[in-house]
Amino acid sequence: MMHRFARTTMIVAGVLLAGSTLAGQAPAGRGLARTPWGDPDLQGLWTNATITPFERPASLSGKEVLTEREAAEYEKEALETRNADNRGGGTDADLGRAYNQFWYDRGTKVVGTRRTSLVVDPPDGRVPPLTPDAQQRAAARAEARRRSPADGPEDRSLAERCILWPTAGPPMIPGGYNNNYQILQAPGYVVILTEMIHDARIIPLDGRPHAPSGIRQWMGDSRGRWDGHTLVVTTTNFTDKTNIRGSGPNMRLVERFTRVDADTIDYQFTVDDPASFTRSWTAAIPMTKTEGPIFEYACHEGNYGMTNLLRGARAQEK
Amino acid sequence: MRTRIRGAIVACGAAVGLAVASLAVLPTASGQSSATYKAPRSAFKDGKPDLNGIWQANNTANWDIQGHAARQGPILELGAAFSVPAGLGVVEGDDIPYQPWAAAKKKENAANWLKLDPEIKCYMPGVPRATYMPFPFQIVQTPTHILMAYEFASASRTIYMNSKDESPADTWMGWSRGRWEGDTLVVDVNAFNGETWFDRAGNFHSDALHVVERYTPVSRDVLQYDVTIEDPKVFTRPWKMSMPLYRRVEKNAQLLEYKCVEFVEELMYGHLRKKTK
Amino acid sequence: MAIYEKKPSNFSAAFAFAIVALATATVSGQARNTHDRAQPRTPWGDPDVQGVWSIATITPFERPSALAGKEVLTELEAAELEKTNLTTNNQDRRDGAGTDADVARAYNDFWWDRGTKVVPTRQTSLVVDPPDGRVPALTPEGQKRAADRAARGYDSWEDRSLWERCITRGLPMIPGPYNNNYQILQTPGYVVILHEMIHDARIIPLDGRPHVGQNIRQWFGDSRGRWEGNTLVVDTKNFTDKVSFRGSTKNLHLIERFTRIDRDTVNYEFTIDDPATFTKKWTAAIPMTNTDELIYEYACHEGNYGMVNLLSGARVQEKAAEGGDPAP
Amino acid sequence: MRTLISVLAALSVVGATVPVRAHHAFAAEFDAKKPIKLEGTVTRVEWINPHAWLHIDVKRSDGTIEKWMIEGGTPNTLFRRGVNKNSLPVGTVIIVDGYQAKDGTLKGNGRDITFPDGRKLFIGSTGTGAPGDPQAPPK
Repeated sequence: MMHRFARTTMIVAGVLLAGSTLAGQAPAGRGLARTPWGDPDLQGLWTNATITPFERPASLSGKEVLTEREAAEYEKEALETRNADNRGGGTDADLGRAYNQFWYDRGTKVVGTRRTSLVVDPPDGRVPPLTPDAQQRAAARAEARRRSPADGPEDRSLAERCILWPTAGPPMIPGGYNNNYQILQAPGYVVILTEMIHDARIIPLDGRPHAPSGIRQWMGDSRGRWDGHTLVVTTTNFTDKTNIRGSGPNMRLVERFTRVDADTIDYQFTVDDPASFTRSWTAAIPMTKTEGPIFEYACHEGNYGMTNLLRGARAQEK
Repeated sequence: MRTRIRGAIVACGAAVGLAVASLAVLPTASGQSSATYKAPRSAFKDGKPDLNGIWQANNTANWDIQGHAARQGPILELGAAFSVPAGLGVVEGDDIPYQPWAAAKKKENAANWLKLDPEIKCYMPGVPRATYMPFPFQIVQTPTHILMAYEFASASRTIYMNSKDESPADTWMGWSRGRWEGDTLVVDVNAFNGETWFDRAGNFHSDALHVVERYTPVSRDVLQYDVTIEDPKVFTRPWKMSMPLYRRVEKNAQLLEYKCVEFVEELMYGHLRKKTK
Repeated sequence: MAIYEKKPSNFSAAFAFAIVALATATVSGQARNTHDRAQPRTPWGDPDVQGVWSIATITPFERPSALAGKEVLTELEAAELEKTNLTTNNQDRRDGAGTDADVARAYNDFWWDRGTKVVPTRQTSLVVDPPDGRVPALTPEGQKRAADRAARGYDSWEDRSLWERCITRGLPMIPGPYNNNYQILQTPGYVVILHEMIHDARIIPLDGRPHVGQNIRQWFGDSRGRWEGNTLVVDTKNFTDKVSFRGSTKNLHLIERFTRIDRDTVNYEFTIDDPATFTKKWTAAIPMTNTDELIYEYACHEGNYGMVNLLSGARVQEKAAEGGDPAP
Repeated sequence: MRTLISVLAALSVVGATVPVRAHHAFAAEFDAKKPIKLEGTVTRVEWINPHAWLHIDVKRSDGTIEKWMIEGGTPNTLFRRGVNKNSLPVGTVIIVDGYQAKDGTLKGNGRDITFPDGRKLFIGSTGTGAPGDPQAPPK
């Protein structure tokens, strides 16, 4: 599956762009930096902000890659339609835009491949259907949200509760703002400092086994290894509340980090969770060198929003 | 303004970098080979390694000897300060071979932790729990007696070296007899009363508990601690725990008192306090 | 009486020694030179005071007024006292049945172990200074505290003694009715005294380190030891204000001296220096006698049914006194 | 200088003044006005500190069984005399002469515990005089 995907994209990339950004396709790290102890060097500050949608929109069905002109048009349109300074569209939509555009930082460019979705496998660019079990779980969650939208803090999302940012990973997916990551390396370790919500994800590379299955963590339990020039990170032991588009606690997440040039890491992840998805699926997201720095994102400490939201719910009940 | 912020952030980033660097040089327990380390000898000139010192485990086994994720603590008001830190566990294979009835009892213990855990009442913690509570203990070693003095509840026990004496009755801290196997202090502990637990997760044993502890110096400041647990009334087979114990290297290290009786009197006797009118 | 025969088997040896050393043995530092050759030492050269020691004795703490002016008993008198004691203090006696005095004798004599002998010096009190063998008068402040203590009842555990609460028997070491056993262990830089009652391991550093900070107040204070010739001198400060020896305050400075005067005897002396409580310093001397007994676990709090019974008894009696439900 | 006689007279007073206080105030726990005399069968002995507790079943005249707990002293003194947890086996019949707890529950202090034939417990040897104890004195 991966193989087929790689071959297809290689053709596309070969036509459209010299110097592919996809994993495994880069020249085997020649000219790329290595750490003093010989590991490929992924260190630096990176952002994965992009306006390329995660899944391919229905309107682009069948179209895997944009032309340069289409891409430019798309970028221009996105600026307009996503502009939070836009005040049209009715009350709730306007409310949902929350605040001025200057607070947002979701990128202005499509990904370098001009693919029409970050999901690259299945080839339709869409997350595969949920299994009946996962559908049931999703329905139960929706029902719970409907019945008790704000009875207590646990009814709210992990992001609202300042526990876990849904896009900060793993896996790392572009979000509305602060899409910033710092990668540091030491012999035997790779550490990914994520701005959202201030997590230092420490990944051992020494081949140790995963933590006992009884230990469940919001961000799972990650183990890394080098596969040629690519860092491969396998993460398991997620909690049953960690939820990547419907995934369950037994999701096995495999991430690949390949530095393809001084300013780009090709980042891909594959979600393997038969209990939740009818097939495994993969997304590819370039990480681009950014200036930084990573700022403190103290979330819970200033989470007036939770108080306001619950107080509002209580007031409405009366 | 911008510069100042940046300076602070850079410092912050440097701290992360340092933390990463220090991760890399942390020795792992398996990396410390007792075969290559020769401990200093006892001042008693009996040729035995000198285990004197103040030691402490640095893990969360007292919360749960098995692997466990972090979880909320039982007292709402204590919030994050007294919630439960995660730990990889210290049990070999992470599996405790309970008999079926005992597995059910363990669950019940965990569910009623606050009511049932003897630690909460300041009872002496028994062995091996005393070793890995979050308190230091001091080893006082002579050729015939090795005293283990624990800070928690002023508990202590004497290890009688090469002794055949039996305990006259059941006890909280057990009856300890020791011997040397090379540089390893091997302690056989029995005569438990069955009232103590292994941790705050409800792991327990009966009065048939038999503990064999092994203390092996693996570097100047680390003892490797391996324990075999046997209790035919509760488990289907013997099982093991192991962990490093670290020396408290502070120059002024000393055991202070943790006489917790007075901390639990209101809890235990409060209902008998005279009501003031 | 057979049960007593096992008690200090080495009494006669200690006694013989006492006759020889009577004049000098009770004052610290004086016995030192004469016995230096016999002084056992640890491999690293410290005087060796290790072993299990008992401080059980029937010699009273303070000299009874009936013996005012008499510092030392004759052998004959000592023997007579020991004989009388077996009857007067036998807890099996039941005269006064139905009185609080009989209840206070608690249980049969076989549970008790308060010793059967006077101290080898035959001194008539354990207090040796002041010379009248009595604890000096309390200061006015000390008297007030003593009155407050005496007024305590049974409202809660806080009114009860630290021993009843199973917290500690505290310092210094004084003879009690049973389990008068202490094990001394030594390692380079430390002397450790294991108290059977109530399972305290008192760890005394000898390395000259300073006392802990003034804010750290402990039931056992904070002890620092040093060798003065063959005598171990231990200074203890930093007591908590919740512990009190005969009225002492948290500023008590306790000085203890341990001198091994023969194979079977450590002479133990302590001096109480607490100007807020006592009008002058005072000193007691108690021989510690070697025993081959073991120290047994004394888990106290763990089985302290007595505290519950005592408090619930008080509550029931209060109710009865108020004319509520009579005791069941 | 005193005469020997006067000193001995003084000594008898001395003997009575030596403190005998136990771990806690028994007179606070038990009621001098509620003397008890029980014959019971030992069902369990808690060899614990600060005080050992003997559990006995006492048969009342109407045939019902009362479960009493009887408080003793520190077991450690007995250990030093060779007594151990097997020295007072379940099933042993004892006589308890003592006082009931002030709170009125079925607890008493074993002010004087004997065997039915009047022999004292734990006296005279490492044996106990208990039935089945090979060192028990012949009946």
